[in-house]
Amino acid sequence: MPTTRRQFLSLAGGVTAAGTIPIVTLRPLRATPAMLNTAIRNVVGEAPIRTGKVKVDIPPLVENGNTVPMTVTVASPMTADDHVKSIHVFNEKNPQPNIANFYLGPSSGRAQVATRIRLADTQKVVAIARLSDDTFWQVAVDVVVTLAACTEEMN
Amino acid sequence: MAALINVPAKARRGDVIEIRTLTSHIMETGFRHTADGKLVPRDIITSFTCRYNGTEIFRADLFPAIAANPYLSFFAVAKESGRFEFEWIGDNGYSSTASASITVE
Amino acid sequence: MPTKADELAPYKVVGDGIPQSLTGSPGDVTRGRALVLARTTTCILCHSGPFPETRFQGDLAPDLTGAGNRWTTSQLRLRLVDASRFNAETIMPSYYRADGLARVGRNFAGKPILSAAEIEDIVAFLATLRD
Amino acid sequence: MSVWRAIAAAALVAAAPALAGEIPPDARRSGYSFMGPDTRAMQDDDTSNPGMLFVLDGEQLWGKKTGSAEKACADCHGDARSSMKGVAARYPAFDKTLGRPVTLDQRINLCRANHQKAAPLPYESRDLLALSAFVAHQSRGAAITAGDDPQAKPFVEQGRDLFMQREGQLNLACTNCHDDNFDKRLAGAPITQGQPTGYPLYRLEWQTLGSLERRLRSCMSGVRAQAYDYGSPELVALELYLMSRARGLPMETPAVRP
Repeated sequence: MPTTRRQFLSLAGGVTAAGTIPIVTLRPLRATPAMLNTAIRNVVGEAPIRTGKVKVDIPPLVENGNTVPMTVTVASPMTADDHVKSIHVFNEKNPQPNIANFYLGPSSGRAQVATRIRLADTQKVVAIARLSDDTFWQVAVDVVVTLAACTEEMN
Repeated sequence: MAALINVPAKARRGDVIEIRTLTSHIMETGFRHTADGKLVPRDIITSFTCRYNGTEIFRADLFPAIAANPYLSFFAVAKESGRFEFEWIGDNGYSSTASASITVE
Repeated sequence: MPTKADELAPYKVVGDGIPQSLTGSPGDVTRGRALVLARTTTCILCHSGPFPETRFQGDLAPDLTGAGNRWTTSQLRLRLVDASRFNAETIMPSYYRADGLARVGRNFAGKPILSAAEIEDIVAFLATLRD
Repeated sequence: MSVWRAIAAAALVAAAPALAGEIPPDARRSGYSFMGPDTRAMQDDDTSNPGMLFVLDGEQLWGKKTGSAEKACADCHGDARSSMKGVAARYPAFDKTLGRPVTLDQRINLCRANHQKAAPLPYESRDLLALSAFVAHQSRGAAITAGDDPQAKPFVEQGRDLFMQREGQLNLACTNCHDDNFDKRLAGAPITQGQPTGYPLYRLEWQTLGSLERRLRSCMSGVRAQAYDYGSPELVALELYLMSRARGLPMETPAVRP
């Protein structure tokens, strides 16, 4: 075996079966630039936000906005004296401006997190890192989302 | 309901290792409506925590913009042999846990 | 499902076109452009054209650039109404037809894909597309 | 010429020329080849492939006693890793008792009815998808051979006719896109050949696992046609034709698709 192994674990949990809700519609409800700004200020407060240090990797052309791979990396030595405390990710046009907050520290070793997100349309994604000296650094990326040509509808 | 956990079985002291988790959850946004106009209530995982031998080393707040069956990848410094414990908490009292052990040489 | 084909406005094919407006009046160019770009109208799924703001355009069918040079208004109208008259194998749907179709979905049965007014708006817009 | 050689030669002749408009065997491509690198990566790694969550659930169900017979799948079939290897690559398969082909989902429910004395699992339910994903996963890498059974031939033909049949308000047949226009783009989305190599599969659009029948039904909605019911003879015939059309391609269950 290589150093990586797979652990297949079963979890107990009261989860309803997925896929049983009839097809539904998303009403045109969107975060506004003001809501995005408020969401960011809720995290950052009045502190200045500098551009740099943060990188967001999203495929150049997203094949489906319902599941978009995203990796956020911050340039940091991740030492006790100089590390990333948190990473906050926001979007411009989903119904709600927040995507996720990640809390890490020197025991992370590397300031990089990856997840899969939903993006309702082509839009801007903003990632902000809070460093151990309480400075904030950000990057904004434009993401192009392919819309499905045929959607599943009831007819 | 299942979860997929990927933690190296072995590492050298000081190695930075990648941890990946994938868990079953519909992540219903709370913004969708049924054909007859009813709002489908929100049902998401709101929080994920990873502890390494009891100490929290990574935590995430999740919002409806996280895709169904949440996937998370993050890193940790292999300090000592022991256990990683994972916990997902969500709406409607949702809670689940998993763990994985590591040998550090 | 009863056919409601008789609800369609009558039209007269002359040569390779329909010279008379389906509604009796000319279409609206601005509305026509919006319809061509709307995914639900389906034009843009297969065609591309001089639409710099629209990122995703199809490539199954000819570019619409210069359509107004290539076809007269009368020809454009018949191509939209029933393209299968020119080529039985075409993948272009007949946008103003409600009969001779199989297993049409409940919500669409007995209706043409586009209304007479929508056809006229699109014809009016396509006629403006000149090289 | 020996009898065997004559049969082999006849088989070659029968297999070689594709029908007009059909994709020749060496040009057949899985939907995988139409995807971007990130979606491929998601499928390739079992610990990042969300379809594997369903395979895990299916593995549990395989060993769970159910129905009034108090039997688990494993009680008859043993270790699925050997007993189910290659099985899904032959489905839908002709059932002699019923005199018609049955899908893997229908086979699972026939087993439940006949041997486990259990109620059928609804189409697209998590348990049915999980079980069929677990069974089909045992065929990952196996070449598709569905439709080879001579008794299945009339049903393959029926499926082929349906594939060629124009329908819906948009008056389009499956073949118009998936034989004649693959590699082109419908708006921004590439049109594939429609080779069903990875079902049940995880569609990013659905954010869950789904069956080939669900996919066929959504294509039918796309051309604004009345979709056939789950388990209908038409959908089974279409599924059988599509699998025979994908002959030789390896199974990928659980695949990931946009």
